[in-house]
Amino acid sequence: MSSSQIYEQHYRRLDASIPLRAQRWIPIAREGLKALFSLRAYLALISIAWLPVFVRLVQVYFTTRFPEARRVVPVDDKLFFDFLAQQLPWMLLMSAYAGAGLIANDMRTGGLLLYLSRPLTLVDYIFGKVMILFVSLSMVTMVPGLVLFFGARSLAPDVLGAASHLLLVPKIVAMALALVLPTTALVLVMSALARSARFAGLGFFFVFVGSTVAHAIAWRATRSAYAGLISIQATMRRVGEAIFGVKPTRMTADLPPEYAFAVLALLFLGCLFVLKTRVRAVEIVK
Amino acid sequence: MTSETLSLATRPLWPATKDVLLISIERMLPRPRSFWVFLLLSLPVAFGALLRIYPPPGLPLTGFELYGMVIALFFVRNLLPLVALLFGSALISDAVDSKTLTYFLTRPISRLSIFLGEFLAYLVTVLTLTVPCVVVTYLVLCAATPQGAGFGAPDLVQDLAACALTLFTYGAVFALLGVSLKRPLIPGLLFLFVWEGFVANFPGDAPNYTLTAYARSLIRHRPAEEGLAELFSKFFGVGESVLVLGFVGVVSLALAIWIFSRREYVISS
Amino acid sequence: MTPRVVFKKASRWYGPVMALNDVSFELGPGVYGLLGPNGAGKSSLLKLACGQLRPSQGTVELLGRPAFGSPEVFHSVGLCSDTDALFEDFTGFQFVCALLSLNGFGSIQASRLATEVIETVDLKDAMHRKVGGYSKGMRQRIKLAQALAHKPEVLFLDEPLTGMDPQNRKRISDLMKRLGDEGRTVLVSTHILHELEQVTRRVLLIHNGRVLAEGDLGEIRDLLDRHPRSVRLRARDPRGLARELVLLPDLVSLTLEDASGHLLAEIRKPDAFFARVQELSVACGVEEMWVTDENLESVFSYLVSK
Amino acid sequence: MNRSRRLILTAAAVSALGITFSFSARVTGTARAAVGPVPPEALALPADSAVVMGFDVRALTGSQFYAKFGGEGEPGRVEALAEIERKTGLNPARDIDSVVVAVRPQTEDPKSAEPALDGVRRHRPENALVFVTGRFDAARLEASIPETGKASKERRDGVTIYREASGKSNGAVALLDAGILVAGDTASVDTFLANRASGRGIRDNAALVSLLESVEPGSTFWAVGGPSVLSRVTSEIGGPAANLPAIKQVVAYGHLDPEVGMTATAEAADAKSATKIADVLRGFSALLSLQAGQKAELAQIADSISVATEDDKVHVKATITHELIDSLKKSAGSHVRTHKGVAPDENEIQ
Repeated sequence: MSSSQIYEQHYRRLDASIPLRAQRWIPIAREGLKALFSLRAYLALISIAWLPVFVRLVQVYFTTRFPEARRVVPVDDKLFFDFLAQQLPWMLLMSAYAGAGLIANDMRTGGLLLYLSRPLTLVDYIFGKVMILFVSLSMVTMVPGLVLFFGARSLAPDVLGAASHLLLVPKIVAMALALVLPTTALVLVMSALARSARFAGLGFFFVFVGSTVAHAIAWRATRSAYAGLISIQATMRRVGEAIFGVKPTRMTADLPPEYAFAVLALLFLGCLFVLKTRVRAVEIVK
Repeated sequence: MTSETLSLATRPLWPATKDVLLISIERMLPRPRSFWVFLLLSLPVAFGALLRIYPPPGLPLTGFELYGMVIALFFVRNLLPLVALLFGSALISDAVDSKTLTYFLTRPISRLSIFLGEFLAYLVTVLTLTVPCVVVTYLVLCAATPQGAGFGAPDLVQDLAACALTLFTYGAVFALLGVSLKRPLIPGLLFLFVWEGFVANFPGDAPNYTLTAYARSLIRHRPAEEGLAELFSKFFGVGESVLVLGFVGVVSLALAIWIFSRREYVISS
Repeated sequence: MTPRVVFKKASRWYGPVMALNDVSFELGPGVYGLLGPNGAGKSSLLKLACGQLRPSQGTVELLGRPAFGSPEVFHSVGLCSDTDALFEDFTGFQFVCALLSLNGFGSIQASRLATEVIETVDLKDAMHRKVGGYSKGMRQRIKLAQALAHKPEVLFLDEPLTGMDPQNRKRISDLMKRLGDEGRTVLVSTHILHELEQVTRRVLLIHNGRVLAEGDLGEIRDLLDRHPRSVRLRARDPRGLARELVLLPDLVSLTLEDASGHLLAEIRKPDAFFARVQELSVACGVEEMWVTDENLESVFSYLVSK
Repeated sequence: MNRSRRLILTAAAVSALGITFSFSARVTGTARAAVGPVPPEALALPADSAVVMGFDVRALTGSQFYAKFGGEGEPGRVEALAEIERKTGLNPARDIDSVVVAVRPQTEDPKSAEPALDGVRRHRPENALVFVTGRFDAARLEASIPETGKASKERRDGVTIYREASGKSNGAVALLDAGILVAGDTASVDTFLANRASGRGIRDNAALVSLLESVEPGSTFWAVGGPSVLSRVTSEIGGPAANLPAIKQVVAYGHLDPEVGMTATAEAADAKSATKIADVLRGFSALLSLQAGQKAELAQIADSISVATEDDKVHVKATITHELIDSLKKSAGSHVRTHKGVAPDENEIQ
């Protein structure tokens, strides 16, 4: 019996000699944001979302002229908490507008393959996309929140001028992060799961609104504060309430903020994990 | 090849509509998006089952009251308008996006047939997804309770009609958005959450100009309002609500058909 | 016989962009080629012809009726568009049957016609597979099948051979020829000249939205051959290569670019030139070759400038 | 098209099965379905109700009868309704669908039964519970309550309860949901709410249920009464009725279109008593006929009333056409005009 050489056939790792650049996600984020900022509708959405800042600033100015008005509309931590909480609908709309197509479009058109045929890793790609949405959502939450703070501080130095009030800056940033990070991750997961941007955007709304309504029903049925854990909105609000130290709403009054924070953190990490496993350049057709 | 072509006349409306309907249902219903929507719509079933298996101590509501909350808050007020936005706004624009509209436009059928067929397919699809979820939710929450499953049977049928009307009206409105705008999602969401969400709970006559105020009036056994809605929400008679929703739906459909019939769709590679 | 497709001074613009400018022609039975470079206005012309667009000016008639807003003509018209769009979740058979049902055929008749046309385009083995899983060539063929299935009198085929292998190209080209011979009107758009040569000699030349010429393909071929084409070459031994190429009879000029080491040749008979380069490739170390103007664009520029 | 067809058929089958199951549960009585004209939601009315009556306001306002006669009204009444609407946002004709009233016998409460200042011990009116379905503007209703007395608001298990706390009376109003309102004395309202939570109620009173089930479906107005209250009614009315034999139970119902029709069946103690009651009624009818000379319409009314006995039961049927009511109204109007400033004739039927 004669024997012949059998070659083991397998894929071999390519040892690229040129090291990868350090901040490889930057071009993805930069180009994505550039494309968004060139859209009039995007700018319009941001502009509308900034209107409440001016309304609040007028409110603060009013209280400096008529200090007795502060009894009705006090300039305190709650002002900034309420402001951020009220920015939520704009953040959701921005998520659907700017985030729904971020991955879905790439996966539908094969654009992902183009990205990954460059010296980029999947993590770079995802991080770049996360940054696009993070910046967009911060533009309607954190940035206006900080502008409101510094604007209010300069308008009412007697109320917000003390150095201790500078603590509001990390508070605003922390609550904005609690709003923006889980939302960013969730929108990107929906975008990765759906092939159409429209479906991704609506899917995100389905999950967000669905969890809020489910909470409303569960709360009415059980009157248990822990029902709040099923609502993304309620957990965000509870975390915000804890950060700013404001009185919680009756639906979540007894919900420990640590639990709410844990839910948001789990949501964020879970979404990142799904993103990592789901985003593939090549779809296996069975 | 012998010519088997038919005489040169546009096909009659209903047979053509039926053929479009059959194709469109097949393209709408057995799709992953329908599956996900069905999963979301059947959440109350899981919720109800959980409550029945592990009833929380001192549950203050009867099964029928819980069902009332689910149908009013979950279905009619929130999820069904979203379902209508998802499927309704996609009616023609999905075919434009997927570039398959040309297949319909190059057949001997009127554009009215195409639109009606697609809209009927939408209705069949969303009702196929919604109706079993509502019925099963009702059974899970009400069967074998002191009141029994028969207690609210007429309400169940009335609620199904309310769901159908809600889906019809919102679907028509979003179909109108879909044929008029390139990106109907954000305007649709603005309509649902800014207009419908806030204005329905404004004082005075403001709720008269929202659809949700009429849709929620259709649920006779709705739960008591809470929060802002408790102060301001307005309810209308069933007849008035049906009339208004029907009227808005029909007018939106007519407008959508008019726009679709006149519009050119430039579909290119 | 009355012409089936009639363009009378038809123009079409999208906003400020003119896609088609004052086009007039008539098509009777037979196969016609619509030839033009990318962006010439071929697709717009086809869309106007099959009623997907309204002419901004002038008229377009299909089977004696205005093409836009006359859905009844589609009993006798088929379109294979250039978009790669199908009902992805349908099988090939279901896809063709569904569209036949829209033409008013009952299910039995639709099944028969669908099977027949699927055999014609050689997709019988894959007819019960989802079109979402079809290869590019198969997708193209099923698109063609739906356009042919109801046996239309007028067929508009937009780039019908894209993505097909040579065997199927031949099969479909033969089919188009046969349809023309049967007395149907077939308008085939393409930017690849030799694809047309296999099917028809009657062509409409379109460029920048204007019909430049309407006539026999042979004349256009001649025009092309009279128009010298430029070829750029890079070789290890450019001087040696130049020495050999100068001997070719149809060479118009040969330039050696010292700075880059490239050779620039202007030729009249490209086939002979390419064969010779092939022979010399090893000896002279030909590394790269670009045909700098072998696209229709340059031919048309040439025609326009004439 | 097989996949979608399968899905549609499955959905249809599940839905049809579910609906059929619900309705069969209703029919076979395993469920708390409506009892006669009493809607399921009102079944929590106290089991000890002696008289239950109801009015289908929707049917009334939609009737030709209402179209003919309902629009007219004394200016004072219209103003009063407008005032109610202004305060509560409630327009009864528009917002109320149906009303069910349950009258309970007075509970023996020593405090409430104390003699009045004049030392005479009087019968207090029966406890009554009014169950209303319709559309209520909760916010305006609430706003209107403090104007009429001191009221406390309480929310319990999704139900808003307003209790009058003035001390003069002990009324309560409960807004069960946006479509159901229950009002009455505090004890009855509490009983209703407790029944609602426990699933008890009017079904526990088998006698009343059988009476309710004999009401003709679709009646615009109806009333049933059991012995506990009725036995006292005749004696308390006084006058000629005091001599009537006691009525054990009564079922009455009627409609308004195309003519006003009413059917009442009273059950007396025995056949003899029944005949006596019938005779009194026939006498009343004869009295009307006698006055036909003065008013022709009275004869028509007398003709429209038929009285029959069947063992211990008395059946009374009356049918009055809209035209007859119209002419009665007209003649009454002219009569009042003729005798301006003079008290109406004692024979006049208002």
